[in-house]
Amino acid sequence: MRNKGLWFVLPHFLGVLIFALLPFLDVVRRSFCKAAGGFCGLENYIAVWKNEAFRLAAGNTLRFTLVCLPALLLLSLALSLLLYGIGRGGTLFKNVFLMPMAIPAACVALIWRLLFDAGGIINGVLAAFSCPAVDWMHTDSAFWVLVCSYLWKNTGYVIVLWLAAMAGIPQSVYEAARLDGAGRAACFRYITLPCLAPAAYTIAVLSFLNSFKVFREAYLVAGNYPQRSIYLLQHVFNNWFLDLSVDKMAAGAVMLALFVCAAVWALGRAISSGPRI
Amino acid sequence: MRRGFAVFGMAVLLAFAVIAAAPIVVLVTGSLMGDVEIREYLSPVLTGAKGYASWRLFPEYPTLKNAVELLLDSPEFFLMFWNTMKIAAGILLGQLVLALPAAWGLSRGNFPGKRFVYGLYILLMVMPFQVMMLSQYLVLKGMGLDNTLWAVILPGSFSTFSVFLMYRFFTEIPEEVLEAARIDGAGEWKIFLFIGVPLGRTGVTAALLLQFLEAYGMVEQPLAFLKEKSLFPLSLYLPEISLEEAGFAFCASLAALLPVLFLFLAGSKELGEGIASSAWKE
Amino acid sequence: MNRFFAKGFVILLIIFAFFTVASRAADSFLVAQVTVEQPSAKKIEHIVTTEGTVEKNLEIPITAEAGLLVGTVYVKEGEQVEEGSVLAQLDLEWLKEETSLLEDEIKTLRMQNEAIAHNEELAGEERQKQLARAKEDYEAAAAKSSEATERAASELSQAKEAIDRFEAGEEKNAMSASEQEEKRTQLWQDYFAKQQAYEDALSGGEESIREAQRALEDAGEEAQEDASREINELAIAQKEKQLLAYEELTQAGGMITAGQAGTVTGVFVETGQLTAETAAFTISSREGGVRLGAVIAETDAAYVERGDTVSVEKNGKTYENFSVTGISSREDGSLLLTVSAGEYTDALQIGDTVTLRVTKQSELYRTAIPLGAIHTEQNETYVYVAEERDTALGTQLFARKVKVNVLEKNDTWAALEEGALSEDDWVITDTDSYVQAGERVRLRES
Amino acid sequence: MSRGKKRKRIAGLLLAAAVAVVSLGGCGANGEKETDAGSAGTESEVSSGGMGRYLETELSLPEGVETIYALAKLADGQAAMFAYGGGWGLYRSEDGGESWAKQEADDAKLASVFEGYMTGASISPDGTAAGILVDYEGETPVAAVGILNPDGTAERKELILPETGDETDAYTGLMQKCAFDTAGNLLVQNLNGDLFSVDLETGNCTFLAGDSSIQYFGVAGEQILAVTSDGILLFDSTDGSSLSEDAVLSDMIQADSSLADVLSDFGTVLAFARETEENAVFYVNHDGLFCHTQGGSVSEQLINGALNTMGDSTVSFLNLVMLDSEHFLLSIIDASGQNRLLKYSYDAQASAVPETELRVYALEDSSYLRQAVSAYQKNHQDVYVNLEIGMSGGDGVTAEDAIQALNTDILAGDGPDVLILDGMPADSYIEKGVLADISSLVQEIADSDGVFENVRKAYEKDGAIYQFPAKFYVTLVNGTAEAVAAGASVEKLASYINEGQASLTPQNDETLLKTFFLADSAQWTDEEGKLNENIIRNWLEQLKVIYDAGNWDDTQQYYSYSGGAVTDLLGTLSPVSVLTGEGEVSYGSLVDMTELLTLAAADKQNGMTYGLADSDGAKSFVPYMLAGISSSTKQTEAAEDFLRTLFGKECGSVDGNGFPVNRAAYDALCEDAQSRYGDDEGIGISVSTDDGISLELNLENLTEAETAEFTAILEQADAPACMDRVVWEIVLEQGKAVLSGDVTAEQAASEIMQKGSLYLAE
Repeated sequence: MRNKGLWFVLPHFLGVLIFALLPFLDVVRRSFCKAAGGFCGLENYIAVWKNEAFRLAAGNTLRFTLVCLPALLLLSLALSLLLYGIGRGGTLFKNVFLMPMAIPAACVALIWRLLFDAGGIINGVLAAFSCPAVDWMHTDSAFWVLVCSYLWKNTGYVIVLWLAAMAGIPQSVYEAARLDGAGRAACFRYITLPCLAPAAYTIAVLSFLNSFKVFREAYLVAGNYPQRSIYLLQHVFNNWFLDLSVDKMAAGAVMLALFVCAAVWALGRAISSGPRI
Repeated sequence: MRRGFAVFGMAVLLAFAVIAAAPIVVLVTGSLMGDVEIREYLSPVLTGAKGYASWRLFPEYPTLKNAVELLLDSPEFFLMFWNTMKIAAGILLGQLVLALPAAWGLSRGNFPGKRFVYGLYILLMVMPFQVMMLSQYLVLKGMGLDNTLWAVILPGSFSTFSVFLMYRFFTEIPEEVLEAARIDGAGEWKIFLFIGVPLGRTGVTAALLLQFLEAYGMVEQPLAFLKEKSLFPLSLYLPEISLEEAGFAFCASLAALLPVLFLFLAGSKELGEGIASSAWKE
Repeated sequence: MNRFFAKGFVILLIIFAFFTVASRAADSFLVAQVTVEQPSAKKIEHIVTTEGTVEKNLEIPITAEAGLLVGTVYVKEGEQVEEGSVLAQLDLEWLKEETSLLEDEIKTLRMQNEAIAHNEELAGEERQKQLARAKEDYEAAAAKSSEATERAASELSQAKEAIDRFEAGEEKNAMSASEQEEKRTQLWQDYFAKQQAYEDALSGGEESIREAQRALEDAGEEAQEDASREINELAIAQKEKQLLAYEELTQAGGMITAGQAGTVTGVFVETGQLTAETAAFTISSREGGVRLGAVIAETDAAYVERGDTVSVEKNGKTYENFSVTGISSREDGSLLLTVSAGEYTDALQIGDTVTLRVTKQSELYRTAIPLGAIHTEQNETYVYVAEERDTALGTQLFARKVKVNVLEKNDTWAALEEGALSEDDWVITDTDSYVQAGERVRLRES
Repeated sequence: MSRGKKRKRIAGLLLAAAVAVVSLGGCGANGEKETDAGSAGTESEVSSGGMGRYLETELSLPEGVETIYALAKLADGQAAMFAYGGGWGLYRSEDGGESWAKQEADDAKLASVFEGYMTGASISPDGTAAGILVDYEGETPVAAVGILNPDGTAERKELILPETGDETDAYTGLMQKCAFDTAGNLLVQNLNGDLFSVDLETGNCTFLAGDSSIQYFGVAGEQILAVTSDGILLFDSTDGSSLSEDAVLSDMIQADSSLADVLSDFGTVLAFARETEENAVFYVNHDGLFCHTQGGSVSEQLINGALNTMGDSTVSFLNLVMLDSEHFLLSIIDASGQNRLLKYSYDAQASAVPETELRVYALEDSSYLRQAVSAYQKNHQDVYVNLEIGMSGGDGVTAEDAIQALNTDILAGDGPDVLILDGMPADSYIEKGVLADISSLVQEIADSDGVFENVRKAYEKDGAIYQFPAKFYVTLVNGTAEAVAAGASVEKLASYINEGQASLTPQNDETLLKTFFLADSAQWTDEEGKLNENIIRNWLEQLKVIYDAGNWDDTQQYYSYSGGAVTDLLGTLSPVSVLTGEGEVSYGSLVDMTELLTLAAADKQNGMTYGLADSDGAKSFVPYMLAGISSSTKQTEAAEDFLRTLFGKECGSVDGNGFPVNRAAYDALCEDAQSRYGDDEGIGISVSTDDGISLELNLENLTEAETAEFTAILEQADAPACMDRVVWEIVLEQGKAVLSGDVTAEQAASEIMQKGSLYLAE
């Protein structure tokens, strides 16, 4: 077949070339030379790899992703299954679940401080039940605060995507399965799950990207130097930029990019072992 | 037992619905409260006084002061709102005109290097903004676009994220439908416009809504590329309102929230329908 | 598209558009409108205006020789006199005695002077002689000392030659070693002796010259100036003047006459009293120009000094070059200003009320601003400066508070100390509503 | 599809299209509106059209010349100057003033001819120079004219004034100004405003015209322009007949009466050029140089005074000479009384607005910075200073955002020229080579004005200086002798306060933390920059002890800064509270002479003393207004000039915000403090504390000894306090928690260690 579809992609590709690829190549170039200019090979990479702050941040980010992604997928799947069952009333619930996504970051930060501050509302409730107040933001519990805010913001949206995927499964398949005497669980395991697999990949990648967005709220509330457990990669990049150490930042970014691509590629292969990646 | 299961399901849903809606409720009630009342509830957080913050669902002395102050006394809010709308509309248009066909081209067409381009898009999609900021700024400055709204709109409209999303939904469309149209002699563009887009409506809407949301809440890009305050979008105005004027902050957040919410809810119906079902109806 | 929310979205956009315009209008309504001005280099003018009355014409004092007995006084206060009319008459005999007394005094003083002059001359000759003698001694000493040194010098050189000759000559090898040795020591001893003599002569000579010089200086000094001669001469001159006045009076028959026409405003002598240095009579005459009295508040005192120029204004017409002649303080703390004019103006009659204006200029100040711009708050003075700042709505004007301290001010201008403001700051001089630091302001639609 | 649906879709599309158009149009317009990064031009937009401007250059005076008595253009086009410098001399220049040749003359003869006080001089077109000499000894002043002919011969003629009939108001011989007109007649004006023309052979003067309100006069062509306080009177210079008044010139005087002033040593605010083209009068004042054709309704501005020394209001003008329509010579007297010669030549290419722009960036606004900018701008009219304030307050931009934007500019290559580094990551800037070495500049200032060597050494890193403060201050301990001794370290102070039941003067927790942080932070990090945990823990514990001993109520804000964007520093040392007994010891910073006077007065009254808080060995000072030059600047010369002004004596000697590092400025401040209350024995101010005790504090001039003692303390401080904003914020957060008892010192210290080392590790 002649190269069908090239004309569709070309204009967009040109734009991407200028505004995304060029900067990325510039970042790669910077990662190989010293801040004050001059080529220095892998020196930056070694420096970044040995940098204690970077290792801590990478660890935190990895831990955050491994905790949040599965939690988000499972929670939203469960809720979407419940919603699927209800049918008519579901749209109201769906709309309510979508609301968090619409709230701008600044308001989220505002509310976050009201809830989780040392003298915040949650501690007030805890005190009412006479359990010890937790200094949320200054202890390791800050990590869970971060996870909760991530789940709160993204669950609604992911539920909608799950519903969209489920709606894609024709009813006839279910009737056939019930005829053969499959129970609810069997239906779910053998029909719903496999059909949802491709959608799962999309949602996983989507949610992974949104996990970067949560940095914005963390920055607004806890500033440049938050508690150790929520010290993410973006904090490191930000602080390096403030210190003009652009070379280390570039090197760190390139390493992050390679790692994430590998992960996405692996995820793609694992979930949809079919031709489509 | 089945009844029990349904009731339990409903309870869980309700709980999560409450959690999801709670912040908006706080915003609404907060914007109706006077500063004195708010300070009374939130003083532990605002000024680090002793005791714990508390909240009331129905304000004791509801006043419209904040609303008036927002609507009449702060012209910069609206100026910034229109800036945000310009940015968001510009990016949406860019996406519609450029990203949509690109996604279709990537998912349906087959030309050499297609997989390479797709992999590249994923790579670029992943990079956090802080890293790319400096290099993008240099490119924009080279083109003389810095300190204009274009500096935020153009990179936004070429974001590879929405292409990836739409690509995923376009791959769902069964090949047979396309073959049938080709046999009827439809040209590539016609197929794309009258079959591809309608069938992938869910993916397109999802992508555009997410993109709108991203553009609406953008913070780093304007901060880096826009120097002049008269170009600043709303997202830079909100954090600026300190907690002292908490009431005003709630009201402003609510006002910033409503347009996005309406658009979201308007689009959510499309999201709900599955692709297959819409295919049968046609 | 869910129609309900789509419509909602559009409505929202319209509402926002409406409020964009409404809030812009509302905002511009609230903002204070100000007028601004740049600081300029100016001299602070202090103008003190006050009401004054033309009290009386200029009084001229008539003085008579002091210490004379008054015979009869012809005039009383308020009487109109012509030029030359008699005011009082002195007791002639008393006058004669006084004059003769005066003459004797002058004579004695003169004699004293002559005596002093005489013995001064003697002293002068005496001194001349000593001077001449000292000079001679000096020359003699100098000559003598130079001879002695020359002689010593020649002997010294001879001794030197003798040694040289001895060394070079054959005489030496004729003698035995010991004789040579002895001869040589003898010659050297002689040489040293001569050298010693030469030095003595030199210093001796200097010694004598120095003594002679000192003697010369002593002689040369002037005799101690005794000032008594000058004092006497002064006294003589002064007495002669007094004598002249006495003679004039006696020729005029001891009459004290009025220097010019006018009304007698003061009589300070009585019959049988001695006249004093101060004025015997004061006559206010029209030609003498005008005297005004005016009261000014204590605060203005700082700006009025003796000799300032004053402009006097009476129903529209102004008269220049009046000047302040006296300032005296009064019980209630205010000050009485006496102003008098050089040339005569008939327009100003006694008793008219006029306005006086004293203008005084300070030195040139580099930054001066209108007084309205200064604000004070518990001993801290500051001004507001309108400053352009880049905000969301484009560049707008904001009020910035700048601390200043005022060096000098009058009722319209204030001069500031250097450094706080520069020439191109826009100082807010007045506003239609309350201005606060950091608040937005707008230029008044003039 | 049903019609309903179609209509709905079209509506949707229309909507989308409408929104798009609005936005595109909107931002399209935005795209074109090119708003360059620099802010809009300053208010005084130069009106003199697009291109072409008169450039000002300062000419060097002939060797030895101090005072320019007369400047003129000769008939043969040469410029001539009659000046005094060790001896009188007439100098000629062919090249429009660049180089001067002295006409030889018998100096001794000249000295005798021009003996006496010269009140004015002028040079006639044919080259004869005439000077008016007045001797005041006798009761009636007698004037004479000294004449130096072109051939070098010179003679002196008594001025014979015409008889006026009556003896009383004869013309006064007090001659004030003289000038030759283009026809070569010498005109003279006396103090009463009478104008005479002088016959050079005989010296007798014929009366031309006179008006008592004439202050001084200029000559244009054959016209006398007599300046009075409310206008200009015109007379013909040959016969003195009065000509019709020129409204434009008179209005100018009425608009600004100071133009009529004769300033010190006879410079004037207004000067006329003798040369005229088609009866046009050229004159110069502080607004610039104007050409006014008589009978015309307006004066055309040739040179805009705001852009060069003409605009400087402290300058007064002597002579204006028009060499040709494109070159002017102007002799002036500047504020310090020095005679200078300026040349203005027209350059068609030079752009109307000053083209060199100097960008100065500072995080926060400050009155000191604004003063320095206006002082610099005044002396460098051709450079436009663009002051960029990072956090311009009010709109909540945080320091990080400002620094991020600045870093982007720097990395993109168009960073500012001068950086005020207070609150900025100066060390990383130095590490990355962003700052240029200014040690030569500092050395230059050290040679001219002298510099505090201890401060200089503190900022010298292997021979180079990258950042340097304009002002600095130290932390002092005020109290009894043992208290001062105890001030040596936090432990000693704490134990002193604890046993002696003494307490610190009242202050809130933040001020206490800040003061001790500035004093002690210099020695928290060891060589490789690692934070030392137990030093910090100990520090926190001692502070807790001190804070509890004081038990002041926290809510009261002791040191609130005054409103307005610009906040000046306030010393936290409060000797007055020690005087009134609110606290036995006071520990804090002292930032200006007024506070030193108060301290000296209080100590004298209550017998206390003060010393440097040297926190066991590390005597630290706090820099203010740290500045550096960007290494990538293209305006190195203008930037260095700006730093010279910033560190200079003029700015430094304004009291406040710390003590000037510039030694000359510091000495000037000391003198002022020693003579502030004039000769009387000082002023008494009544001081009352909040619980009503009112005391009389007698402020007196500082004595020599007191100043020397304080200077010695200033010289002891040898290390700058840690000015790192991030470390301070972490310490402040944890410190407050410790002081309020929520957290123990160990927890706080470990928290500080965690975050601090994270920050330092990056």
